[in-house]
Amino acid sequence: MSETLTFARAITDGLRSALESDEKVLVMGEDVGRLGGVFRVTDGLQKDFGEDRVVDTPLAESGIVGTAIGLALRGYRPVCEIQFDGFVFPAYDQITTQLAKMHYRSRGRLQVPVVIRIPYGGGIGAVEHHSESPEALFAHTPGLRVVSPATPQDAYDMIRAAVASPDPVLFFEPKGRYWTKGEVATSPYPSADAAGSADVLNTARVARRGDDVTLVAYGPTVATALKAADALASEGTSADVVDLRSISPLDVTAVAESVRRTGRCVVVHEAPSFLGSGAEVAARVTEECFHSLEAPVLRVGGFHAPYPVAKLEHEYLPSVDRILDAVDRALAF
Amino acid sequence: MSETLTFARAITDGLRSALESDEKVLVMGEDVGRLGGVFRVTDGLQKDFGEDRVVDTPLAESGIVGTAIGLALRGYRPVCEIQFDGFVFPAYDQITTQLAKMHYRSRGRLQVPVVIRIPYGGGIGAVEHHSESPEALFAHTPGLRVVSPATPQDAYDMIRAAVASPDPVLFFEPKGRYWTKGEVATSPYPSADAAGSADVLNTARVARRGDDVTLVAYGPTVATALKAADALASEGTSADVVDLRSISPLDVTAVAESVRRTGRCVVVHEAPSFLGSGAEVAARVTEECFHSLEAPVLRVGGFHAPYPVAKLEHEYLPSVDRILDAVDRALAF
Amino acid sequence: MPHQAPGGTDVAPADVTPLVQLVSPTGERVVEPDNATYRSRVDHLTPGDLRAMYRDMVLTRRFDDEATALQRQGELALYAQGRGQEAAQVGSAWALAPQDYVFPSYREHGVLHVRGVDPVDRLRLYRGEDHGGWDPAESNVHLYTLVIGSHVLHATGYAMGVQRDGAVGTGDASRDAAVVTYFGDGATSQGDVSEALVFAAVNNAPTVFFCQNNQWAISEPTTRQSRVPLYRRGEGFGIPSVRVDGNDVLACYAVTAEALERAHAGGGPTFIEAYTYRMGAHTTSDDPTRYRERAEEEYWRQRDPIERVAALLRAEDAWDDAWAAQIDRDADALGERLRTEVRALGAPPATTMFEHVYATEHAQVTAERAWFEAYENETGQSSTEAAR
Amino acid sequence: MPHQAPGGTDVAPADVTPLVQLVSPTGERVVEPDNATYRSRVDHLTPGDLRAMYRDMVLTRRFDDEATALQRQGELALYAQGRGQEAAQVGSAWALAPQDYVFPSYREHGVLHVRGVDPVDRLRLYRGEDHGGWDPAESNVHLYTLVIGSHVLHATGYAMGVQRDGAVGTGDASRDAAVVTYFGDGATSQGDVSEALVFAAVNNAPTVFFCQNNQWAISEPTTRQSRVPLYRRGEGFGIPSVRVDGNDVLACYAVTAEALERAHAGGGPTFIEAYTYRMGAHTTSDDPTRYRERAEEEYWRQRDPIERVAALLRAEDAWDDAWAAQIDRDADALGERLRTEVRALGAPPATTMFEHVYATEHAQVTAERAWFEAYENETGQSSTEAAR
Ligand SMILES: Cc1ncc(C[n+]2csc(CCOP(=O)(O)OP(=O)(O)O)c2C)c(N)n1
Ligand SMILES: Cc1ncc(C[n+]2csc(CCOP(=O)(O)OP(=O)(O)O)c2C)c(N)n1
Ligand SMILES: [Mg+2]
Ligand SMILES: [Mg+2]
Repeated sequence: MSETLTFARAITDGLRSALESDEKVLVMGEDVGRLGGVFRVTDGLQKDFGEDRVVDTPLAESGIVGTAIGLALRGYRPVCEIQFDGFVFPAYDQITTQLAKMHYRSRGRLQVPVVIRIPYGGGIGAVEHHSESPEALFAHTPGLRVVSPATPQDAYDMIRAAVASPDPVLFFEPKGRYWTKGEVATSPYPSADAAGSADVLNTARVARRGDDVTLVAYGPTVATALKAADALASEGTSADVVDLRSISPLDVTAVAESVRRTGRCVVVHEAPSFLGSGAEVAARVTEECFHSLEAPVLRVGGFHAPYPVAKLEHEYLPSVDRILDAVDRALAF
Repeated sequence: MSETLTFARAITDGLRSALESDEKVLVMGEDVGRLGGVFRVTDGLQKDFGEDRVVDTPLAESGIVGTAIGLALRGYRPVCEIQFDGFVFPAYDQITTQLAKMHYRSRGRLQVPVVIRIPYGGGIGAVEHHSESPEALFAHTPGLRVVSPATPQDAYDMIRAAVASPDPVLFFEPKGRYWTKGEVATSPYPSADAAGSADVLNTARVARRGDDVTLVAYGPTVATALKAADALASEGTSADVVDLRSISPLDVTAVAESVRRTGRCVVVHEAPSFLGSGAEVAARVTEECFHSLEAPVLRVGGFHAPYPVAKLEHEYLPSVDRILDAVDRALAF
Repeated sequence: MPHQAPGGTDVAPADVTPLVQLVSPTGERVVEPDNATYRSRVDHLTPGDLRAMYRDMVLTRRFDDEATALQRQGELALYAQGRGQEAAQVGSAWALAPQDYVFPSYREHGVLHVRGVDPVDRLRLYRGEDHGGWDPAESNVHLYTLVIGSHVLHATGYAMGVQRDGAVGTGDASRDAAVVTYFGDGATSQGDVSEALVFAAVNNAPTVFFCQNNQWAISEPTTRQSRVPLYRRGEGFGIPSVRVDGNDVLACYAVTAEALERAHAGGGPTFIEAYTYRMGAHTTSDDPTRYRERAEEEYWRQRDPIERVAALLRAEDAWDDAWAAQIDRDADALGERLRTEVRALGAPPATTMFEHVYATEHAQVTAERAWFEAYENETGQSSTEAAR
Repeated sequence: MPHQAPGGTDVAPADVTPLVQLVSPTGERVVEPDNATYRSRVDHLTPGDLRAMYRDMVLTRRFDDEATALQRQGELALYAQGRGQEAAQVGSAWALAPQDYVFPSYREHGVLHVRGVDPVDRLRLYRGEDHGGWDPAESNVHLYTLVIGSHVLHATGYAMGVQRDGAVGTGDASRDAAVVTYFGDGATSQGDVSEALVFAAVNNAPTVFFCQNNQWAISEPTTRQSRVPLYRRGEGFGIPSVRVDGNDVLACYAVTAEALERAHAGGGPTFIEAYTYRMGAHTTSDDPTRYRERAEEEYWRQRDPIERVAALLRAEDAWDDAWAAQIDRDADALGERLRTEVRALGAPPATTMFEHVYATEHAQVTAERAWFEAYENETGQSSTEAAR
C-alpha cells in the first residue's frame, strides 16, 4: 500500500513496523517516550509498545550508546535517538572504539546491531550545536555504516533496513526536511525483498537524469541540487543528480558511471568542505574517471568556520546559486 | 646551539623551554608526573617544575581537556598529554564542541591556548587502541589546528610553536619515531624569530627535491616516503618529498607548486585512506593542478578495517613497496 | 514539603531529606535548631536588602515574560524560561564576591541580572545573532553553554587556575576567589559532571556546584536521572553537600554563602542541590502538557518564590506600596527597552562568519573568505538580504 | 588494616572504613558481630571447596608468572599481571552462577580461569595475534576491553537486557541472571563508569560493579582519583555499596554472593570495592621503582592472598601435602602447555585483517581486499613473511 507521509512520519512508521515485527527492537533516548522526541519522530511509540521497549534514558549520550551496545550483546536491536547533531559527541568514544570495532575484535563472534538516529543539518534557525553535519567524523571509521535519506520513501525503507542490518548504522536525518511530504509505499516487514532492503544502505539513487554535469548530494542537499538542476535545465544544461544515500560505503560505481557520461562533477553537502565527504567523492571519482574528466570535481559545502549564528546560516549553507556558480566554473574549465 | 637528540627528547626539551619561559605553561595528563609519561616524554619535568605545573590528573580524558579549557580561560597554557591515540575519544566532545568553538563563540573575546599531545601511529607491536591515526577526525573541525612533526628538529620547534599559539593545537607525535635521533638546533624562547616559529604550524617542508613525482607525507610516513624516494632514485625516478607538518591547515601552495613540476602525486599516511587527510590533499591538488596532472592523485594509506593485530600491522601499514607500487601506477597512467 | 509534590516529580520514596529552609512558603521565618548556622548567615541582611532581592526577582521574571513574548512574535529563535527559579538564582548570586567567577548553563537569567550582564546582550544568543553575547571579563560570568554538563568541567579547571594564582585562603576578602557553576538535574547524569566532581575533589578546587533540580529535564522527571536525592551525588565524591529549598531566596543565599566561605578559605568544593521547579515550558519550543499534570503545576504555582518574599516583606513590615509601584515602573522600562532594542538588533555582516575561527587566521579561512566576498560582489547578494 | 599501608597508598585520612573481612592476614577466622551475615554465606563451603579455591589461586598465579616469562622472552607483545589480586578475582568468580555474565577489564585472569576460558586463548590478545581470543558464548565472559571504563556501560546495558528477558526475580536459581563487571580504582574517574552507575540505578539493573582498588592506576595512587574510599562512590548514586578486604578470598566470595543474590532477586545493582594491591608492575612495560617504595611492596608481600588461604587451611587441618604437591604438578603442566602452545601460535593469514569489519561486507572492504590480494601475489609477499 502507499500513502502520503511527512519525512518524519515515514521514519515513525518505519520504526513502528520494526517494533511490531521484532520484539527485540528497542527505541531509546532522551525524551523519546511520553514526549515522542523533540521532533515527535517517536510519537505514540511508547504508548503502543511500553516503557521497556521505548525507553526514556538518563541525559547521557555515552550512556545511551554504551548501554545500547550491552543490550545488543544480549540479543536486542536498540535504535538510539540523539536529540541533535551537536550532542552526539559525548557518545563518540563508545561509537568509535566500541560499536565500530566489536564485531572485528571478536572475529565475527559478536554482533552489535545498533542504529543511531541523528537529526542533522541546518536551515531551521536554531541556536549553536543544533544545525551541524558531523557525518564525515563517523564515515572515516571502518566498521560503521553512515547513511542519510533524502526522501520520505527512502526514510521509510532505509530506517527499516538499518534496524534489520547486523552492523551498526549511523542514521543521519535531515531535520530541515522532516516536514516535507511524499508518497510512501509501505510494505510488510521484513521487506518482501530483503536484498532490496539492504540495498538502500549500499547504493546511490539517480534522482534525475542528465548528461552535461553530475551533481552529487545526500540528505538535505538533494533537494537543493534538484532545484539547481531545474535552473540549469532552463539554461539548457542537463544535470544528472545522484543521491548517495550512503556516505559509508560510497557507491562509487554509480557516481563514476554518471561522471563518465558527463565529464563534470560537483559535490554538495552542508558539512565544511575541508575533509568533508566531498573530498572522498572527489578523490575517488578522479581515480576512477581521470580520462573522462573535463574539469576537476568541485565541492560546494559549508565553510571552514563553526556553524554560524542563525541569522547568517543561509550565507553559510550551500545554495542553488552557489551550486550554479560551481557548475559554471566546471563548464568553463 | 645544537645537539643530537631523540625525537622524544626533543619534545621534552621543547616543553622544558616553554615551562621555563612562561610560568603560565602547565603540563597535565595521566602519569606525566613521577613516571614521566609512559613514553617518558615528560621525564624530569615534575621534579623541576613541581606538582602544580606538571600535574598527574585523574584517569579521565574529558576531564583533562575540560579542566584544561577552564585553566586556559583563567590565563594558563595547558599542554595535555593523551596517553595513546586510541584514548583521545572520551575527550572528543570537549575538543570538538568546546575547545574548537570557544574563540568563535565569544567573537574573539576568549582564547583557549590548549595543546593536546597525542602519541599516534603504529608499527610498535602494540595491542588494540595503541597504534591508531585519528588525525582526520580532528582536521575536519574548524577552529582546531592539527599538526604532526616528522623530525626531531620539527618536534622541538613545533611543540614550542604549538604552546605559543593562541589557538588550540592537536599535536600528533609519531610514537614509532620517538627513539630516532637527529641534530636539533635549540634556541632561546620565545623563538628569536617568532614569525618563523608560528610558520612551522602553517607550512609544509620539502624533505627532498625531485621532478618526476611528488610524495606527500607527514609524521611517521615521511621516513617511509624518503626510503621510497631512495629506491626510486636507484631506478632513475626522482621524487619530490613534501612533509606537510600541518594537516589543518594544509599548505596547498607548497604541494601544488611541486605537483605542477612533477605532474604526479602520491599521498601517504597510516590512517585509513577512506576520508583520510589524503582525500583532501587529492581533492585540493586536483582543483589546483588539474591541467598539470598526468595521473590522478593516488593514495597509500591504511585499509578500511580497524587497526589489525600487531602480527599483521606491517601488512596494514603503508610500506616502501606499496609506495613504489603507487608511483608505478601513477607513472603508467 | 516540596518532595511530596504530586505527579511524576517525586524523587525516590527513600527521600525524606529535610531541606534547608529559612522562610516558609507562606512567608514566616523558619526557626529550627538545625538551620541555626544558616539563619546566622542572613542576620546581617537588612529590610532594604530583602527589598533589593525582591526587586531582582521581579525584574528577572519580567525579563522572562518579555523574552517569551518576543519569541512568540518571532523576534527570538528560541527562549528558555527561568520562571520559578528566581529564588535559587538571585539568592545564590547575591552571595557572590565581585572576584568570584560564574559558569552558567543557559537558563540563569537571574544570575546574569544580579551580575549586571546587559539584558539585551542576554538575548543575542536566543535571537540567533550571536553564539555568546557579552564580554565575560566585564561581569565575571562566562557565556552560556548549550552542551549539557560540559561547562562544569570548565568551572573546575578555572577554579584550579584560581588556586594556582594563590587567590584562595589568603584571608583577604577582596582577593580570595571561587567559582560557581550552575547546572540542572538532568545534567547530573552526564559523565562530564561526574568527572568535574572527581577533579574538584582531588584538587580541593574552590568550586561550588550549584544544581538547580527543577524536577524536569525537558519531559523527563528527576527520577529518570537518580533514585536518590541529587545532593547525595556530591557526597559520593567526598564533597560536602547540602539540599536547599530552591524557592527560598534567603536559604539559597545562606547555603551559597557557606559554600563560598569554604571555597575562599581553601576548604574546597561544595555541592548544592536547590530543590525548585521549572514553572514554564522547557523552552518556547516545548509543550509540557504532553508530559506533566496541571495539578503539579498548580501545586507549585502556590509556592511561587516571588510571592514568598512578598509575604515575608509584608510579615516583617518591610513592604512599601510606593516602592512596589516603582519596581513595576522599572519593570515596564526594562520591557520597553527590550522590545525596542532587541527588535533593532540586525544581522551581523555575512563576512563575520569567517572571523575569530582562529586567533591566528590561516590560509584555509582566508581563501574561503576571499572566495565568498568575490562571490557576493559578483552575485550582488548582500549579507542583509541573506539574513531573510 | 590495609588502609594504614605506608607510602602513597593511603586514601584520605577520613578513611577509617572497616573492611568486610572473614579471614585475617595470618589465617584466623575473623568473628565479629558486624560480619555475621557474611560469615553465614561461607558456612556451606567445605574444606574441599577451600582447597579448590586455593588451587584456583595458585594456578592463576602460575599463569601470571608464565605469561610474564613469555613476554620477557619476546613471545608476548605485552602482559598485565594480576599478582596480588587472586583472592578478589577467584573469590568473586566462585560466587557466580553459570548463567551470570562477566564483563572484565584486562587483568582478570583469575576470573577467566574460574570461568574456564582456555589459558592459551587468554594470551592471544597479549601476543598481538587476536584482539579478543575466545568465544564469550562458551564461558559467559565478555572479551577484555582496553578503553578504561567503557565496558562498564556494556555490562549495565547487558543487565537491562537480562531484565527484559524476564531472567530476574523469577526465584528460579537456574534462571535468574546477573552481570558482574570488573574495573579498577583509576577507572572510577571515567565518565562512563559514573554514567553506568546512573543507568543501573534508575533501571534497577542486575549489575554488580566490582571495583578492584589495587591502589595504583599505573603510577598514580588512588588518592589522585578520590579523596574518600571508593565504595562511597556507589552510595552517591543510590547503589548499596560495600568495601571488602580484597586479599581475603572468603570475604570476596561472601560480598559477591550477597550482591548476586540481590541482583537475581530483582533488588538491583551493588557496588563492591575490593581493597587489594597490585603486587607486580602495571604491565611488562612498566617500571614501578619510578613511583613507589619497596617498603610498600614489602608490606603487601606479607599480606599475600594465597599465603592467607594456605594459613587458613593449615589452621583448620585442611592442608594435605600430597594434594599440595599435585597442585604444583598441575601448575607445572599448565606452564608446560603455555610455553609450547603460545609459542606455536603463528600469525593469522594477512587477509584476515579484512574479515569481520562488517557482518555484511561492503564494496569498500571487498575492493581493498581484492587489491591487497592482487598486490601480494604480484610482489610475492606472503603473510608470514610480513609478520616479521
Ligand atoms: C549533551 C547534550 N545532550 C542533549 C541536549 C538537549 N537538551 C537541552 S536541555 C536538555 C534537558 C536539560 O535538563 P536539566 O539538566 O535538568 O536542565 P534544565 O533544562 O531543567 O534547566 C536536553 C536534553 C543538550 N543540550 N546537550
Ligand atoms: C580511556 C583510557 N585512557 C587511558 C588508558 C591507558 N591506561 C591503561 S591502564 C591505565 C590505568 C588503569 O588503572 P586502574 O583503573 O586502577 O586499573 P588497574 O590497571 O590498576 O587494574 C591507563 C591510564 C586506557 N587504557 N584507556
Ligand atoms: Mg531540570
Ligand atoms: Mg588500579
